Amino acid sequence: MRDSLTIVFSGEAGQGLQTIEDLIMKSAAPFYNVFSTSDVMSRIRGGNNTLEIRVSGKQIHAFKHGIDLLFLLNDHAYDRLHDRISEKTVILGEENFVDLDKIKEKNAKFSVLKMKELVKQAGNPIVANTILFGFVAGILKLNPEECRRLLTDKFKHLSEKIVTDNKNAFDIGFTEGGPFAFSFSIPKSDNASRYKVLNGNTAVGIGALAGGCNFISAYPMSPGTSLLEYLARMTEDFDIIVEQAEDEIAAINMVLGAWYAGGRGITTTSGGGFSLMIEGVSLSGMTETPCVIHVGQRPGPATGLPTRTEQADLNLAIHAGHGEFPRIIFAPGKLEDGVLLTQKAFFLADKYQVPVIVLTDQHFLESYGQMERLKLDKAYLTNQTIETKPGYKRYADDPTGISPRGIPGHGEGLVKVDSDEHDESGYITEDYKMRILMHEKRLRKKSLILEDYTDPELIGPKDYKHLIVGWGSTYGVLKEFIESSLHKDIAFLHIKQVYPLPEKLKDYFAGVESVISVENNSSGQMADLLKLDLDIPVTHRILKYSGEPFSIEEMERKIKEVLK
Amino acid sequence: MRDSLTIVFSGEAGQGLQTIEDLIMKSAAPFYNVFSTSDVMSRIRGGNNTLEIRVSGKQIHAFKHGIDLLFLLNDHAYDRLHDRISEKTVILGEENFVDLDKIKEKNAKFSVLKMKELVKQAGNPIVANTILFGFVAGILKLNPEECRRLLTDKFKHLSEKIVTDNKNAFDIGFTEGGPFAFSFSIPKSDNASRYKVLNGNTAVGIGALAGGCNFISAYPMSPGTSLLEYLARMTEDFDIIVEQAEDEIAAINMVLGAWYAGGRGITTTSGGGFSLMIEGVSLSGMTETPCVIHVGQRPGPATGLPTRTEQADLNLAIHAGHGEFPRIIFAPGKLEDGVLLTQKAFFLADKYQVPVIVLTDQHFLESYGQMERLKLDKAYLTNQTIETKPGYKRYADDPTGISPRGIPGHGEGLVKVDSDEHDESGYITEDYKMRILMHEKRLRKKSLILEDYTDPELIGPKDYKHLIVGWGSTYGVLKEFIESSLHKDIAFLHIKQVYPLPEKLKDYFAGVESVISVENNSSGQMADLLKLDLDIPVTHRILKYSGEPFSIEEMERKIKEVLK
Amino acid sequence: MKNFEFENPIDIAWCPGCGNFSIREILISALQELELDPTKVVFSSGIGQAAKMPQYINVNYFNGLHGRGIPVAVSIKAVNPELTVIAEGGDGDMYGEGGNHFIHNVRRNPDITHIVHNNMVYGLTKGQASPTSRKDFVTPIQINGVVNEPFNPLAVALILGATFVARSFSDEKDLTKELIKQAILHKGYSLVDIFHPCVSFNKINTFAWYKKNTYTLDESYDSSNLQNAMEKAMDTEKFALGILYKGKEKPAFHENQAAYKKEKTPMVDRVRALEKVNRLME
Amino acid sequence: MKNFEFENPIDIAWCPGCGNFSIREILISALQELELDPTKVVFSSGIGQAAKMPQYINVNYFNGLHGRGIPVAVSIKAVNPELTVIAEGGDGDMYGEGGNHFIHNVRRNPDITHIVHNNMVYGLTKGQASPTSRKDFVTPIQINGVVNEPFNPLAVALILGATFVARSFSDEKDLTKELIKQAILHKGYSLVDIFHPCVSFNKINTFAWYKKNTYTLDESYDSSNLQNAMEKAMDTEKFALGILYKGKEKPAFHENQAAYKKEKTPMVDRVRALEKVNRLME
Ligand SMILES: Cc1ncc(C[n+]2csc(CCOP(=O)(O)OP(=O)(O)O)c2C)c(N)n1
Ligand SMILES: Cc1ncc(C[n+]2csc(CCOP(=O)(O)OP(=O)(O)O)c2C)c(N)n1
Ligand code: SF4
Ligand code: SF4
Ligand SMILES: [Mg+2]
Ligand SMILES: [Mg+2]
Repeated sequence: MRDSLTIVFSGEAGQGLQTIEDLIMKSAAPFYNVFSTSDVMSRIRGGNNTLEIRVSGKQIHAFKHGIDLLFLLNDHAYDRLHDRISEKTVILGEENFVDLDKIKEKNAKFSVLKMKELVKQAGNPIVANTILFGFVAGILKLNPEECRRLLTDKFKHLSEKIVTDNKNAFDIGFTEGGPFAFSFSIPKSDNASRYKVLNGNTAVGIGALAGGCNFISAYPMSPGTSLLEYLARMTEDFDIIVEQAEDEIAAINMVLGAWYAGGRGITTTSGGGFSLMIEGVSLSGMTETPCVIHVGQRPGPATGLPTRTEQADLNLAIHAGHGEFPRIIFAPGKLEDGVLLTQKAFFLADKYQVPVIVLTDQHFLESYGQMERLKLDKAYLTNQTIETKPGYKRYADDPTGISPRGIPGHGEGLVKVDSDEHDESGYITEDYKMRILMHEKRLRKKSLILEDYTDPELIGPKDYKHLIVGWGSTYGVLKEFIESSLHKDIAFLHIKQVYPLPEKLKDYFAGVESVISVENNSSGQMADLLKLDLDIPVTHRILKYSGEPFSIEEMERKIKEVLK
Repeated sequence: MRDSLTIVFSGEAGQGLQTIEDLIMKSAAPFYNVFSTSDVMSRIRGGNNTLEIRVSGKQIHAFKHGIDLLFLLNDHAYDRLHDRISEKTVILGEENFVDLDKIKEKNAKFSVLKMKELVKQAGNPIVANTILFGFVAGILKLNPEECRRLLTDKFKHLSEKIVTDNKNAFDIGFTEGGPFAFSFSIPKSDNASRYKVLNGNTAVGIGALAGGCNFISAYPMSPGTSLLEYLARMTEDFDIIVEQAEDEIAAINMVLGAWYAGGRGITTTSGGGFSLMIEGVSLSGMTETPCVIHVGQRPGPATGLPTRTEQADLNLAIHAGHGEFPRIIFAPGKLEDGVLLTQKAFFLADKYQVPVIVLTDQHFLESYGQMERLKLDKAYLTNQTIETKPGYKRYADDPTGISPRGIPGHGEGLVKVDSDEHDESGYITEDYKMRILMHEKRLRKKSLILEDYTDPELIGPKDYKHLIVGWGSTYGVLKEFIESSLHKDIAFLHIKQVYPLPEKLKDYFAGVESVISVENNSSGQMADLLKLDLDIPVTHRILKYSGEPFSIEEMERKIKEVLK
Repeated sequence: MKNFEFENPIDIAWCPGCGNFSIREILISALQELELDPTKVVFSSGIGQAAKMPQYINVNYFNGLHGRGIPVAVSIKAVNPELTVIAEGGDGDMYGEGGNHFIHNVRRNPDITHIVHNNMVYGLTKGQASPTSRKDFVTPIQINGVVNEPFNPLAVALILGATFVARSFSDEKDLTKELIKQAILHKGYSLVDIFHPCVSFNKINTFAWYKKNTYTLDESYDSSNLQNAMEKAMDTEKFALGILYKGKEKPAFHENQAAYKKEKTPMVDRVRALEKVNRLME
Repeated sequence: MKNFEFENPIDIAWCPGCGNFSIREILISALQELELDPTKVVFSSGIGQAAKMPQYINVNYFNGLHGRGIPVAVSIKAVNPELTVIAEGGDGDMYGEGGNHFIHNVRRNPDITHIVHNNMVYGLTKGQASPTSRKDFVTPIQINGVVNEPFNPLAVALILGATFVARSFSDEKDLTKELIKQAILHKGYSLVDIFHPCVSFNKINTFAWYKKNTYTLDESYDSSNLQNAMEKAMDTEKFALGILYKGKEKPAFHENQAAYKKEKTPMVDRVRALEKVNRLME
């Protein structure tokens, strides 16, 4: 029996891979550990998109290169996948969807799946994906009753006929898939029902709600848009002001206005849009107006690969904005991080009056996985603003660097905020001494911020000789690597608050033989930061910048190479 | 006899300090070494502005804190200068312009200068500044005939009466100033006439012309605007397309369009405007379209101190743009650098097809000094573009990383440029292998660029024990410090190409006891870069971030502190 | 005077003789006469001479980035509709750098008053052309004079559906005060474009020039008629002063938000129930 | 066909049934019929489905950033006026993100043709509202429907002094071709706004909707009259197709530059005399 099954669907944009993903993930999750990730082109129809769903009896978190079961949805669906086929692969599709010679090359098996006929049998052309769902449900021996209920829930708002047709289609697929159950059987998980299935986007969205977010203004940009869509869907239930801005500059300035007036705002974008917000980030720094910015990274420069993944904007996030001022950057790795770090982002933005960037990437945002059902901390919802008194000074020179923040209309004071250098009251100043006072007041917050540092997560043996460092979405593949690794002397440190970094982080590296940084970029931006800020010598850099996430097999190979 | 004289004029915005500066600098330059620097408020009228002119028998380049001769132009002109007064200072002004007790505190001398009366005597209220010019000319024993000729040149386009009134005013001032000549006499320079007087702005402007610049598009922002004004004045003589853009985003995109079509464009701005250009910088990187960006730094964050100086945007310049791509950054220190580095910026942008940033600051741009009369290199004017052939591929995978660049309409090929990841022909691609090929092609240029590295300038003894590192406008004060220093074991290394840095730079630091970085920012951005990219341990950082340049006295004190 | 005026004299960075001084005086009287409470009034401004205005009024302000006064104003009003929100700046600030926010916020109809000091020049940066500079205006950049078609903010606002569009001249003190008061009282986006001489950098469009080239709309003018307004706005031979257009009030930006459809409490005063968020993870 | 068409079939990333296909066909014929040389034609585009157009034509292109097609086009034309320059993109690209360039370049009057594919939606990013989306259009962001006043690009262009303003619908092939040809021939800024259905994300403004809500201006329409044009542009009950306005040609942006006043040689072909620069240091 294998421990995990990798099922891939390959089709075109517009063939509804997302529906398949949704149905399988939801129905399999109560019994198995599941993880899914998509590879999607920047187009609405055509091209080639793939969906990978992994099912296992134990926790899984990563993209797997090798395919166990491949469903071809059209006659050009095979082309980009040849590398991922082995003698263990079973390929399913219409006869004319493959070149049998190519498959033979890999000693893979091909099994004809007459989808056209099955669809005809089902009597409705739009249920093709439900047949595939049934097929997989048959293989995984899912409870058909539960699956049919899921279909009812999903389609009942359309029409009764559609529900019936889908159930019917499911049954056809279930029957066809059944015979494959034996060869693909995997153990069920004993704790899967503890988890909720969601993707990174929803995790960040829940985190924003948990952080008290009541304002979002953003300009659409993949992969950042989904957070805007998520909060738009939540508008009615959670009282959020949602606005699509005319551009990213408007978006960040609106977020600053919202915080100034006492709201808790966020904007969401990707690298290109973030580049347009840089002046606004500097404004947040100077005026000490909090803000939260979600940046979903994708490969650059410029438009790059809009629907693929990369981690190359850490340096930009650290240095965004002219002039010098403190900031906080979080990079969630697992879904729990998505929720908790985003929640904390709002709290810390408010507490330290600085811009907080939540730095994710396409792979984190759009992969589905399982998350513990969290109970959130209420403390993070409390506003840090004060009721002002007459003569209130917005920039009072508090020794900590934090001047109590009032908001207009709440109290008897006036709240005067300036992007020029200003005095304690918020008036423009050109006095050099005042400049130094105010600049140092702002800069003092950099070390203060570390009091709330979010500790990294150490995975693996305590007495490690080699330490892998990662941040953001490489969490999944590195965790899976460590948990399945035979090297008992390797551990993995996942840094969640990537900036600023505290001295105490050095402890993890003391006496270590080698430090391996793993990053989805071409230079090793985290490795550079560790060197610069903490004098940690990174001995090896494993970098990938093709636009794909690391696969588990690649990670095993590369780490072996590096440590040999 | 002193070696140098520091004359300060203190008045309001609108009182015409620039005219005084222009007249004195031009008339004194043939006989003395001169340097002038202003401290100006961000307003058009009122407030307090000061102008410092230094005159010497040997080369001088820096702001001096201590004042020898102070002219007060109004009753609040003294307030900000109290710190700069000593027993050596002579203060001139109307009786009611000072509080004699304050002056006594410093044991300074006060000499009444009845400007109102002198102006009345001259018979024209607008000639006050010419009286002051005459006064200083008297002290410096300048040739009155030459001075009168200068006035004629300056005012003849207005009216004959104005010329006569000014000459008359000059004579009045000259007579009044004469008696002070003895106490302020300084040796004349024997080589001053070799030099041309200009400020950094003009130097960068001449460099742009020498680099073949034929296009500028910019949005006004201090201190970047003057370059736009300079090139606008040159439009007719040098055939330059000049356009004030609607915003900085338009400006940089217009510059990219100009280069794409075969022009040589530049834009000019300050930190805030540059922040808006970040996405465009990334576009330049991805499309490999050259561009030249002049960033005149001023204190940030945000609006900051619009008319003051800082060097805090080096990090932003290095990391500007989402995604990863090479770039070149120059930081002129002396006026010759302003010309030569800007010229080279155009050449290298063209040669390596990368964005080139010329990073200056307010102090460099607006201070006047003397520069060798250069003869420029013609090679830098030659376009690096090719005539295309049919089937031309804009991004041909040349092993060097440089794909020969064609321009539309020149040749039989088509020039296809894309901000998405593209193939060799410039078509959008989503192929991972092609992505890697193209990304690595671009990234390869980073090391190639170093073949044209502009060497730093080493000032001081060859067998130094301590090395000061500086970049940009600290050149002047550090050069003057070294040249006047008694410590014979200290040298100063001025880095002109601040990014990327070559390994060979390390040689300067080998075996050195201490490395002192001197920067006008709060963190030591160059020190960080030296550590990160070259493993050079900077032992001391001398930082200033008040908005003022370092003064020569301060530099002496701080270096003594650090080395004791 | 007190309230919106300071107790003690303040240092104002404008040039003596600048039209901005009149505007300041007028603005303060308008706010006083409306009996507004300074703690409930917020100015949002950009950067420029005009944009320094909030510094010189005893009021809340967010003096942000050049060109970005409007987006900040819009969100302030959205999270706390109980505040009176005024976005103020110069012609370069609001129509040049901020042009995209101008056009799209007219469409959005936020309940803010938009005051633009239109001196047809960039003052603070020393005399470059602004979008509203007239043709042939010579500057250090436009050395042969401006050639671009001048921007017509009033006509653009009208076309994009603004329901309150007015123009004034800083010297017309009573008129200007009245327009500002009405603009503040009007629900939704209201534009008050105020001509004023820049004595330092605009030697063409001087006090006398404005006197000569403007006239005040009289009683007979029907400002509820969009057609009339468009005609007046398009007439740049002689500039009409007054309310060019006051149309029917439409729902304001914040009123269109789902969050305000059910209840009126400002967002800042609402408390999020964390249990509801926890439930999302069940 | 050849010339602007490829020798071999190409992979086009648009959805089957999308109006963009017609526009492509039309555009290629227009360019062929004008007998232009592909090496002398440049497209500048932003990002979006519409903005992918240059990829599918055998021509020079600069496919830059979302919203920034116009500034790039303007400077290309300025440094080499011998090129025919077309800026092309979608409604979001050109009127949303690029709004500030749109308004200020109409004023600048560069000699470029501006083609906007107006599907009243953001296609590539999957169906959010665009500035031209009609009220009540429901999207994943505008969950209760669009509330902002739709942007009226034609009226705005007219007000800012455009001398060529036209609108078409992708299905009106002959008309569209004619408009594009005329726009290219017209000196100065010319706008061609082309309606087209987005079959994937706009289920309201469908092929049938455009059919029903548009009509073609007939011979009797006098397109030299600005007043007429404004009226047509403001009528959004039923959208007029055709040349709404063709006014007298004005000097184009590059013609106003000092560098082209003395001589016509493209900037790219002029050589700087370094001696002249050296003289500046004497
Ligand atoms: C991003 C950015 N670009 C440019 C500037 C420089 N700047 C400051 S004020 C100003 C123009 C001022 O003109 P206007 O808005 O008309 O105001 P005025 O001074 O005439 O009242 C400019 C360009 C800036 N502060 N920020
Ligand atoms: C700076 C920036 N912001 C956002 C995006 C994402 N983006 C790409 S296309 C697009 C909108 C496309 O709409 P439209 O211009 O109408 O073109 P269509 O796809 O409808 O033809 C957006 C928002 C981007 N590429 N760059
Ligand atoms: S520069 Fe012009 S607008 Fe600014 S304060 Fe002076 S006169 Fe007024
Ligand atoms: S998404 Fe819409 S506009 Fe884009 S190609 Fe598809 S149908 Fe056309
Ligand atoms: Mg102005
Ligand atoms: Mg569109």
